[in-house]
Amino acid sequence: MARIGVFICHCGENISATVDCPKVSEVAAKFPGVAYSVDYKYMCSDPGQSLVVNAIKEHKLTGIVVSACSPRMHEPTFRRACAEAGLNPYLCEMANIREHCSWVHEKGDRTDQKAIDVVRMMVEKVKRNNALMSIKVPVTKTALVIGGGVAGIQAALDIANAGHKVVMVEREPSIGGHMSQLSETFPTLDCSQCILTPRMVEVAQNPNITLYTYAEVESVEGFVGNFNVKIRKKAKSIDETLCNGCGMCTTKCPQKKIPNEFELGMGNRPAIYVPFPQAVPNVPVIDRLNCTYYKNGKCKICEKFCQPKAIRFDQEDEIIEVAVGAISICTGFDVKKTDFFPEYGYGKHKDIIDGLQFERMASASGPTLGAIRRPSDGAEPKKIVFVACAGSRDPAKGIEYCSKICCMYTAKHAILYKHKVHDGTAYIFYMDIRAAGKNYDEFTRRAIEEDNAQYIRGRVSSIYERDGKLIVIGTDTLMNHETVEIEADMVVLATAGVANQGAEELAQKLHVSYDQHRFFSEAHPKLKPVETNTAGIYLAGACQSPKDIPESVAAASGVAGKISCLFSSSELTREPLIAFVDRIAAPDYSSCTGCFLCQPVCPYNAIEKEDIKDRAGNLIKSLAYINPGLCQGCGTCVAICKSKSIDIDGYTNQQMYSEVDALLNS
Amino acid sequence: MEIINKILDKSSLTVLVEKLNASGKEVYAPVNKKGITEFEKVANLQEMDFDCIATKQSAKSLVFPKVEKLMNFEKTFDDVIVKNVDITAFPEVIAFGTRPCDAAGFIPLDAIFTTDNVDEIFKARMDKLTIISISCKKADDFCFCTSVNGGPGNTSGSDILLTEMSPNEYYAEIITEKGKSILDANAALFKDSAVVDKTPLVAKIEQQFTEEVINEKLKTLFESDIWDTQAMRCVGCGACAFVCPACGCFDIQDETKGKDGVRHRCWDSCGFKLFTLHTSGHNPREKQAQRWRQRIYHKFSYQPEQQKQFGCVGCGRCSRACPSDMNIAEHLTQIAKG
Amino acid sequence: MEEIKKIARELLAENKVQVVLGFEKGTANKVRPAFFTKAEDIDKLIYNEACIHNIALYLKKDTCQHAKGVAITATPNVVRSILQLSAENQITEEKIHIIGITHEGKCAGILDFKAAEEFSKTQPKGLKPEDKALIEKIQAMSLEERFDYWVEAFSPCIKCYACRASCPMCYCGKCNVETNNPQWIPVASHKYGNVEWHMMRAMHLAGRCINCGECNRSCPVDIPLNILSYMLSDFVLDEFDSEAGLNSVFTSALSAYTVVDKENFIK
Amino acid sequence: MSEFQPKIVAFVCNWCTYAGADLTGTSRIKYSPNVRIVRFPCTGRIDYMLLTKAFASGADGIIVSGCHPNDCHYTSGNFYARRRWIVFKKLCDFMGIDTRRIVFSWVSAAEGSKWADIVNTTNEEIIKLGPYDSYHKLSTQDILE
Repeated sequence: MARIGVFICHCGENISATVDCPKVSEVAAKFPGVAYSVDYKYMCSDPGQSLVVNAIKEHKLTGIVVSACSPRMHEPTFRRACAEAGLNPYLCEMANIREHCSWVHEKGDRTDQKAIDVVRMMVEKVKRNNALMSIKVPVTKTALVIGGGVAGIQAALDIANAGHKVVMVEREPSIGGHMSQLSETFPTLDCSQCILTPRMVEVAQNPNITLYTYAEVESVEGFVGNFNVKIRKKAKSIDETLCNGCGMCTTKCPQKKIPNEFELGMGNRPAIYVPFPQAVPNVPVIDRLNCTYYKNGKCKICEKFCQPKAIRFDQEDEIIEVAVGAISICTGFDVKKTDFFPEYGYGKHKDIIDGLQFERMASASGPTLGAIRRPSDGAEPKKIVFVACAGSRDPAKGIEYCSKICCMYTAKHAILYKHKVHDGTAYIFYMDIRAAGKNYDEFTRRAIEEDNAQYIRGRVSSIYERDGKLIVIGTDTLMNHETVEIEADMVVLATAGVANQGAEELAQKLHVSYDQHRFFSEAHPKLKPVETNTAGIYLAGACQSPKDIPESVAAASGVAGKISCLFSSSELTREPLIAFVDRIAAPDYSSCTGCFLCQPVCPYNAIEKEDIKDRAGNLIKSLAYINPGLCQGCGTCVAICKSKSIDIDGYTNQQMYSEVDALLNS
Repeated sequence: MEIINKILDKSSLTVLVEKLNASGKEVYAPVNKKGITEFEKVANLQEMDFDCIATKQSAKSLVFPKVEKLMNFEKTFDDVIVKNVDITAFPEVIAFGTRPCDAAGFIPLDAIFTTDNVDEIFKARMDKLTIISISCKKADDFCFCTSVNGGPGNTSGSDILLTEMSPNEYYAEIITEKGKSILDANAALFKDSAVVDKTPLVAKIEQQFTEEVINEKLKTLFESDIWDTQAMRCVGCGACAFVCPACGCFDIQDETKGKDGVRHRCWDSCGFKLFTLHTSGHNPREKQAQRWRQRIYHKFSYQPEQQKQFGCVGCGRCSRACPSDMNIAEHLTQIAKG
Repeated sequence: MEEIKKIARELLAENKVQVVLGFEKGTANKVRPAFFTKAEDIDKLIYNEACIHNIALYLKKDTCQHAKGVAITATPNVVRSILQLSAENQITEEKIHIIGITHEGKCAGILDFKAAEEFSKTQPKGLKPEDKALIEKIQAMSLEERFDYWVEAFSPCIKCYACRASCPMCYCGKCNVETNNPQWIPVASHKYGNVEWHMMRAMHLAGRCINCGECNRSCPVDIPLNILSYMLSDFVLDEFDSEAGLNSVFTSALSAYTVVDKENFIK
Repeated sequence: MSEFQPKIVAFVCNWCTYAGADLTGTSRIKYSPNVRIVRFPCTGRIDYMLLTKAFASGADGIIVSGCHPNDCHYTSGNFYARRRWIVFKKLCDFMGIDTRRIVFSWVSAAEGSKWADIVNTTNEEIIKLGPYDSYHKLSTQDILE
């Protein structure tokens, strides 16, 4: 038999000036199951809380209703009071008679009646509350960082420096990502590799970081604090423990004409290679698709020249299992290639390149050693056209968004060009100059004012070749929409930044959501920008949306902060207000029919399949199981379940039904 | 009481129904509404559907409605005030144009509600019910009354049985005191008659088995797999039980609105899984075959044993209503022959 | 017909299936669902235009659950039910051999689920002109008339649950109407209990009903409850471009959304 | 007092509309006391059967309110809810249940004045429609006589 205590707060005069508190208390005392009812000036004050604590003890209350302000304000206060009195804190409910009553209605009978109704409703609810225990989830204090670009590096270093273990997985043979391909960085023009390389080395040397390059995430199971990750370490055909990075193999390899991915096809590499000289780790891999031995069964020249005998032609992919407590996705982005643009010749003109290719060209370690040269004939371009928003902000191309970094790097390209080709002219076609950021606008002004970049506000409708020149046809919207025709030597397209290849597949492995452009989705666009909807999985860098270096680094440090918080305790305590599937005796085991119509509605992928098997291991039934580590308690599955097999603590069917019943059937 | 034999012509019959109505009695008769014939309250004989072999539902709802209020209650702070249904306020009801099988159905139904413990509400309704049946001229493939000790001109259960002699003339057998009181009140409408042989006037229904044989066979069939094979196509609905004149199972349900509430008696069926489901999740009749077996055993073994009364009158309603053509007569024949 | 029998016989003879689900002669002119476990019994297997029961229902019953392989003579409605049951994880493809029968009564051979999907798309739906006419008639009524119409239409309901029991999509072990604590739907078959029950059922079938009309056929008191789900199926198709019974993998209009769903009724 | 005061039940989500109604309070914006608020974690949790239950229990009007699209605390609960409402509303219309009495709205935690507005306009609309007698009668005739 329920023994409910009702505590009506005056809140000074905030409530009592409008609501007749003694009357409400008096009426509430007559509700079935109410054992004690009282009104008091300030329930949340120390004496008020003592009143609650003493009443619980003295009247052996089985639940309390504090009728006062919004539960969003003082629910934790009174739950604590319950706990202090030895009553389960979840046997406390608040009836909101301040924000939802005294402050919004005039004094009078109808307002009193509303207060009474609200109290009755909560009395009926609290009678049906379950005593709940906080959920404790153990935490494995190791983080998985997927992607070794600047965001991954930053996240890994910050987490490792906070004293936690990190496992980093990088798909390419070296970490570094796109930043390692860049020449100089805006708005300071410092050398990208100069600032990145030390950090790459730091990653390799940090004892808390285990680095797997040329590796990919195979599968992820589990939930926050307890993920089991399988990593596929692709065969490098090298014994990494023996390789000393002497480079003899790469020099001797007879295959030399393989387009170099790092140089975006503008240079060549051998079949056994390190992507770039500063690679971390400095261990080559054999590109089996192009290696003579793998193609013809003969060669093995590298093996002959390898002094430490590190070449392993029979090496196989290795699956490594790691247990981690948190995952940071830092898989970065990609850029559209020039072949995406029919109006610019589908990539068939050699002298139309994309921004990333220009970066390599401008880089002192690039294929031209930093000289700006036409790919077609090696001549120095005297007129160069930069096309901003190539593909971005173009719904017709399916990319409605702004790629964000292009305005700045195009300005940088114009400056770099001018520094290298003093007598050259750079034209920039743009839609708007988006230079919001510290020293960013100053930087674009510098390009215009000091380096004489010719900004033309308008888009380029077509580019074609004529007598070895590229004819760029555009409009100048600031000059009466006049057609502009430039006879250029070279064109650089600031192509749209897009989600990285394989992003969708990875999202599915991790059970995190992604948007229509395959960028990973954050849990909340404003308040949870680095979290995903799956607890324990975070996002940093351009895998979320196009970002520049400082933003990526900031997000990465944000993720590291989040993960460090998560790792600050060996157990994770969670509110027990979560959904659960009913269980009954055999032969039904549950009223759940296993239709799994609830599965897609869960924003957290918390609904799993639980197989009920007999002793011989035969499947009897598959049921839905809600992982308490993942459920956040929205209750959408509860309303979708036809057989009412799912319920949610704190808002159970019984509680909600009784509330409605009590409210209306007085 | 000894049966009194009378003759009623059609016009007198019409007058009788009007007079019964005029005397404050509620007259129920088969009425065809949108293609389905059911017992409905009638004011005169024109509304009645004479052609119907059997109404879709039986006449049992006259004494055992699908939902029946047993009592009202009111919760107070620390007590419950109960207000019983006023059984004296029940109306006098005439079931008119019932078939002999319908009338016979009230006997096992009455046995269910009055053996050991008398259900006052049921009894009050039964006491105020008078049954004026009409013998069957026609039968269909589902009729099997002759196999369960009934017949198209059988008098058991009826207070008055009418048999059509010609389109304008009915042979009336006054069987009970209740029947006689109607005769007495309307004596002018009835003409005297000798005993009439009804055999040529009623339908021919072949006997397929006897209840006694079934009863005997069931003694050894409990663990037989015949129930599995028979129940294979059963979908597990309650249509058979709900249209059955002799099924009396019910469920008690309280419904409340605030402090006021009502206790209802609602039809229930042993064909439902929920009928025997325990709170724990255990179900003693887990499979549909077990529920089907229960249906047959209850009617042909338990009821004769406990109430000296078979629980089936051979109206065939269950088989007509069955969505998957479970044919009880066919199944019983199989048992009898097996 | 002979082709159907031949396939069924072979499947049983080769022990690819242990049960063939089909029809046999029933009482008088009726037909009835039947389970054939021996090749020699297949002579009794029939198919004609009276075989309209949606026997996909039995795939969820013990006899079929316990068999390793089940063959089923499947009219378009049955095929749609099978696909929807598969989409809702109730049956698996390995076990089920669909012997397809077109709406014209021709044998379409054995269909795997992929073929069944194609088959389903080409077969007309079971909506009868009189159902459409009734929907239109009700839609033309005033609000009060509609309410009275349904209260009256449901009033003969005796809650025998034949509609539920004959519906292949009503496979819940414990129906919502059977949940108490709280008692969402009154058990009693009074007017209110009936309205709530049929409303709940229509809601639960929204986007899942394959429009076989079995609920109406099996109703002993002839309530036109199939048109509730028909109306909703049409609506769901118009509104969300989603149709039950065409796909063997997960589809359910109400377990999905698009950001551009109708919004004009929300203040 | 003799004039008709409707009973209005509001089913709201915790994160947007409940907080919005709190803001109405802190902003001291007045609205009709005929509304009673029932708090849910998310609009996705709101079972349509509670709506019919509310009518059956004597409500004359219902407000269902949650986060604006894309603002859901749980990202998508309101989208599933919206789809369910679309279907439920259609079914109600077809069955002659008065959907003018069910007001769906999005009220964010910042829209205190919108909440007051929603309540007041709903209240006025329901006063115009009068008590929901037909449904109340249906649901009570077998309990109360």
